[in-house]
Amino acid sequence: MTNKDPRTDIPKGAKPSEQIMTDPSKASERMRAGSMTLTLVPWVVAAVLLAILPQLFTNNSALTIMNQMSITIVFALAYNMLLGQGGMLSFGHAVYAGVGGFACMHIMNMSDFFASIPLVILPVFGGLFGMGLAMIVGSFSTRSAGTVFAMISLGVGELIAACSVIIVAFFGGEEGVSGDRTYAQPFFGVEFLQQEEVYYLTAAWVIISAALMYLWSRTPVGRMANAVRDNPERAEFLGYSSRWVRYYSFVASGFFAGVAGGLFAINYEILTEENLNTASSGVILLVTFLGGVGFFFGPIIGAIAFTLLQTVLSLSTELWAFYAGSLFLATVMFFPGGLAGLIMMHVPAFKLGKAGKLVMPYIKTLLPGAIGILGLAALVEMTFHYRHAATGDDEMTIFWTTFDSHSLMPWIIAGALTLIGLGIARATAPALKDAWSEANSAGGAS
Amino acid sequence: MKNITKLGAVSALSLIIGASAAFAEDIKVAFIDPLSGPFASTGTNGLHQFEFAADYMVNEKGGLLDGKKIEVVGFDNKISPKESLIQLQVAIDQGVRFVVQGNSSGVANALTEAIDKHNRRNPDSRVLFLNYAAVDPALTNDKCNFWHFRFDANSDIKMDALTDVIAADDEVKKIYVIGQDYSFGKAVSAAANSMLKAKRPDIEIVGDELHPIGKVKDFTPYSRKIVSSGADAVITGNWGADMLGLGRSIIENGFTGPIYTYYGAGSGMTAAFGDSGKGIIRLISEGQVNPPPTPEASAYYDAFSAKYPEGNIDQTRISNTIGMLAAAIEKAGTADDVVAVANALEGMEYESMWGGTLFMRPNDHQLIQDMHIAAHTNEGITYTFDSSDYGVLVESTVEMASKDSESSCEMKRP
Amino acid sequence: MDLILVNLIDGLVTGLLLFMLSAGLTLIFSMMGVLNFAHASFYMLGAYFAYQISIALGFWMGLLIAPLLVGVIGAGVERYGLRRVHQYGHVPELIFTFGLALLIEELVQFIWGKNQMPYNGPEILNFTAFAISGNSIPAYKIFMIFISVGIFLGLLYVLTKTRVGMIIQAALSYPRTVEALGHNVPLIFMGVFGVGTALAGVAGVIAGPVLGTFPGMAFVLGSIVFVTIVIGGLGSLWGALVASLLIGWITTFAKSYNIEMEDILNGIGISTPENLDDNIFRDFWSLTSPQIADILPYILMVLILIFRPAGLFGKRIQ
Amino acid sequence: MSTPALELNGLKKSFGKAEIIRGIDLSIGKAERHAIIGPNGAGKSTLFNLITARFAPTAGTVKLHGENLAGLEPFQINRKGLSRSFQITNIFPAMTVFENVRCALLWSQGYKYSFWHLVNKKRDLTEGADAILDKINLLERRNLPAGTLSYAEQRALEIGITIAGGADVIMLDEPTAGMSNTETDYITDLILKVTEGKTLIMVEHDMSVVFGLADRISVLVYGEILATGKPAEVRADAKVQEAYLGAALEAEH
Repeated sequence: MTNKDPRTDIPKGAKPSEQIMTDPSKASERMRAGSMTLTLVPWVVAAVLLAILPQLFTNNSALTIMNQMSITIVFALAYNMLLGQGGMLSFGHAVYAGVGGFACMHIMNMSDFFASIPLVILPVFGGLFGMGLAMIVGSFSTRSAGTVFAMISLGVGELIAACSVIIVAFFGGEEGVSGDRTYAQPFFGVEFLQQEEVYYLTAAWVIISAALMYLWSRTPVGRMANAVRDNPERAEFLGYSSRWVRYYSFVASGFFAGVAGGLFAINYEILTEENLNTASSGVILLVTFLGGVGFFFGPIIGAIAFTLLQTVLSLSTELWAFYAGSLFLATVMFFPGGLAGLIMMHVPAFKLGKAGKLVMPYIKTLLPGAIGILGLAALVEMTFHYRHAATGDDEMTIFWTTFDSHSLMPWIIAGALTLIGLGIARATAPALKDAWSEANSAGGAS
Repeated sequence: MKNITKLGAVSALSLIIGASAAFAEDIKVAFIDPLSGPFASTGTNGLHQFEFAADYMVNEKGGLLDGKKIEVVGFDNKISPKESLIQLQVAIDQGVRFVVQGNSSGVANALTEAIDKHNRRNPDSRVLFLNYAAVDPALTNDKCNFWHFRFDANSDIKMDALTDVIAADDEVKKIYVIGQDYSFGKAVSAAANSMLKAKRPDIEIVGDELHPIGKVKDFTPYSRKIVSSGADAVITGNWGADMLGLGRSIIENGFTGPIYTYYGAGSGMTAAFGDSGKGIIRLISEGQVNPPPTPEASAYYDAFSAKYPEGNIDQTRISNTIGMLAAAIEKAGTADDVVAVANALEGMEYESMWGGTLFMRPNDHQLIQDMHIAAHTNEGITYTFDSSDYGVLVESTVEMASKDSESSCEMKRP
Repeated sequence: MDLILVNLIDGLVTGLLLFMLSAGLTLIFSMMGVLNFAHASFYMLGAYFAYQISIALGFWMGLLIAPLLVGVIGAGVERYGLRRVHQYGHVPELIFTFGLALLIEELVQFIWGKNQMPYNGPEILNFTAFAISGNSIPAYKIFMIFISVGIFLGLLYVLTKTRVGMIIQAALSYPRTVEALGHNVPLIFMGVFGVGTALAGVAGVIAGPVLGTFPGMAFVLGSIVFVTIVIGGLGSLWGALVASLLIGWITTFAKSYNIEMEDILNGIGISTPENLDDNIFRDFWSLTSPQIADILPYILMVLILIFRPAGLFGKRIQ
Repeated sequence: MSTPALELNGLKKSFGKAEIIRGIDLSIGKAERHAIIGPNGAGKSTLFNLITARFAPTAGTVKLHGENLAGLEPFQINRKGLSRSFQITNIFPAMTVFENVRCALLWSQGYKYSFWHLVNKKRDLTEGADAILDKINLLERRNLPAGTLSYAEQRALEIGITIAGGADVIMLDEPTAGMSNTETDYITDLILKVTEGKTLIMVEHDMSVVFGLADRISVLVYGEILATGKPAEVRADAKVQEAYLGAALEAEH
């Protein structure tokens, strides 16, 4: 079902780094040296950025949210090892993260053992348990890809999620299992009492895991995962068993999912049924897809965007899920490459040195478009407020403006903003289209 | 690329968090419960009741400590422990010192542990956890801590009161216990078994079973067993869709005896049971709505109905929570030092407008109060639920239920 | 013994209800390859529409109009959403339906609020058809059985005896060929999607009063419908029927009889360990069949996929 | 006499009641270039699929260098030194041309399921792949996605993938199908060049290619081998003339 259709599943150019960073005319020697430095740059920048972020955002909630992003990043990258790299659609991947996390919680509660290890290595245990489970499940689920794999993953996911309330000894029932991370052996004197210390631990693990997963995609088995995804039969006639290639990808993905589970355990010090259930598995699918499965860094963007949606947007509006749903529909309908695909679309224009030509048309179209969409959102919020707010409670606040939702004026303003904004966007769209093709065509005067 | 996105994202984040951190004057109460998703109705209704209680009982009467107002801020935890912990952190950063939560003992458990750890690790920003509805007995027993106060009766207390009433009814010979397969369902089942055995050894428990929580589509097979068992009464701790599904199915398949429920009213359930539940559905709860216990309560309910015509006051403990918190803050003379407020709450006796005296037991922070058994009916109802003709009418009352019950709590005080 | 008969009837009702959902889904799935996660959402829409219509025009008009509305919405979704996404492949299609399910749930909450709706069956069916040793069988259940069987027979007739049915059956197995023969496959897709969702709508209309009409009703059914069609075999109407009934009866009987794991294990010669309370497998030992009734279909599915990936009646592994 | 590179004994295949391959005995020597010709529907591709275990035979055996291949999976057969191309172009379209060839090299270079080597850092892989690209004249297309190549280039790439693993028995299924004359000549030269010293078994329709390339030819008609022999012998064979060449000639006129 999923990976038999070569035209579509994976957008063309699934390996951005190679395409972008190598110049076809150069000899392979120079190319290797060049790509080495080029590949290192984003990692260094990311590491530096992660290091200084806490200086910019000092409050605990920002740290907590950034930690949540980091965990989601690791998990989404692990998930993309299956979906993007290996063409396997899983509906139950949360269980590997969950089981890894539960194992870490149990280790936290083994006071003697836990006191003898530094907290920083705990995610390794999570990874090992996630990997162990993946080895068992993978032994029968990776025999084929497509629907069979997807449905087995769904079934196994449901089973293990159901076990979480039945097998109380390991999963702790509805209350889950909790522990205290500070009982670990201090790591160079750090006891991880404060959120900031946990932040650095998590950030370090994100860099390490992301780097390892990136490197994995450059190994023989990682390369063959792509080959099997695109054309399992051809891969078989190259001497590789599709099944075992999938199996190794699956096990590796299970390991990193388990690492994400371990990081979760450290951050929240509690694991519950929600870490295993199908909703979590579905969320990670959405996150990965939103970011873009065709690019290594896609899930990273997806994780950041989704965490913001879920955690921050839900602080502002009860309708966050409505907007999230709309965003997913819009993404899948108009940008199937995800947010990463959207970004990478602009690479040719940059390479041609014509990206500048897009700036003005973008402003002309996207700005009114954004205003129109915000106007639409305002209308939605006002309708919601009108319908569901308490009697007499006519005042509402959106976009830092407080007004009476039962009077006509705000409706006219919001409606007009929507119409005008979207109208202008529509009117200027052809110009943007022209500019786009202009910016993406090689040569040409001007 | 990702770095730019991340930068943008984080600045947006700080903007939003920063934007709402402006009112430091008010006493902020964080309401951490589901406001979206399948349990949103209970959560939203609870938030309305809290907001209303704060406005009506405190703010409109001039506030506390020379005019400070109580501001209830809703945080959507999507009934997820993980989200609850994130929202807790956000709330604390916004200067919140009091957290209220009630839906799901799992979430309550996560919160009470997290708050205990937070208060230990950050003595400067300690918070209190006012639990208004999570009834897992463990929270005031093995898992109790100084920062947690429970304003609802725990499931053992409710069962104690319920079995008192059942024990007095000689007609009841056979009882069927059914619940959701998780800690609370198991606690209800265990308590029913042990208490009935102690109070009425002649009653036979003809069925005692658990079903998967939130997964059962059709309760017919369970109701068949209940009907076939010849039970005179059913006890269930089910809530939400599981409660309604079970109740409707049992009635539909021919059961006519009483169904004693913990959560069989409000949140659309009363309307959905309608005529079919009349004389069958019973509710064990604190607080009395019908007949109205005091003129004060009537005035309160009228004002609430005027504001939320579709809302119910199905959780009278919410106004008790706000009332006792306000009293404790006044007594402590501070809203910032939560230890002082906690000390004021401990052992507090409070006259509730819903009738009776409330007593916050100091040894385990469990509120002791009157328990009522009410029936689902349309006769003699002053305040209906769910904009229907039906409501719950108190039939019998157990005063200061389980006042002297045991608790295994070993309270560690700061 | 009497209870067995009652359980057979109850299981039949559950199974037939499931069939109405899985019949549409299996057609859609096998024809378009779309794992339509929003299928149960159309079921929910059916219930809500019928509730709204029943307030004004009564239950019967709801039964008539609501499925049509749902079908039209379904066809619209195919025409203006899925068809666009189809070119990108199956995973985007899946995400599309995923997002759609989310959106429909939110929309339903937006319009009808978050509480359960007091949607009830018609007064005229509000009596006990017959009772078997104290267990009453409501007339409404008999009505549900008739509607479901009627729909099955109708569907079978259309698929096997009409020209449209022939084309659809051919398109199930050889979509390319059918297209090459000059049939308007996109139109067939839209039609099948519309009819499939309308069937889900019917299921919603008649199940709403029994199983409850609330925003979570789609989620509760969600994945079990997939399980059904996978067990039955993709694209097989008979498979969907057999699997639906199988699941209906398995879950009903598992809930009705308290079979304990301990008895089974003892029965096959494994003795109960001493000090069960300290044993790490204690929860496993104390399992009872009602506890796991609703996950039995998943176990069944995994086993079938391992040993017979095409499903019970399936001819191809896609 | 040394063991033949490939030996088929009584090979049969039925789909339902239809017997497509009806008992084939064939022995192909080392370094021989062997062409299998026959009219459409004769079962040539089926025969290929039987040899490479894409289908399981109904009866009979396939031996590679004297070793029975029964029960082996395609990837295991490949590892034993038999590599094939397909009638319909079968490459990894989303990968670059270079990547396609490099993937084909991985197993034979001994990397197996390694996750401790980085492919970019392995000189043997890069140079090996570049050498093959050079051989198939696709070095200039090295970094393009394979799906964007022209048809003839894709066929060339597929041949490159097929030979990259260093297999000594190469099976090509209609390598020049659908090509123009110049393209056909180009591919023919290419095949000659890359199969130097290897056993080649090919199915081909284009008689000029067949007679230009093959050391020996087998004529397959209705699932049976009508004749096997040197090009001149086959051309002269009356049965072949009658059953196949005649028919083919008639069809052309």
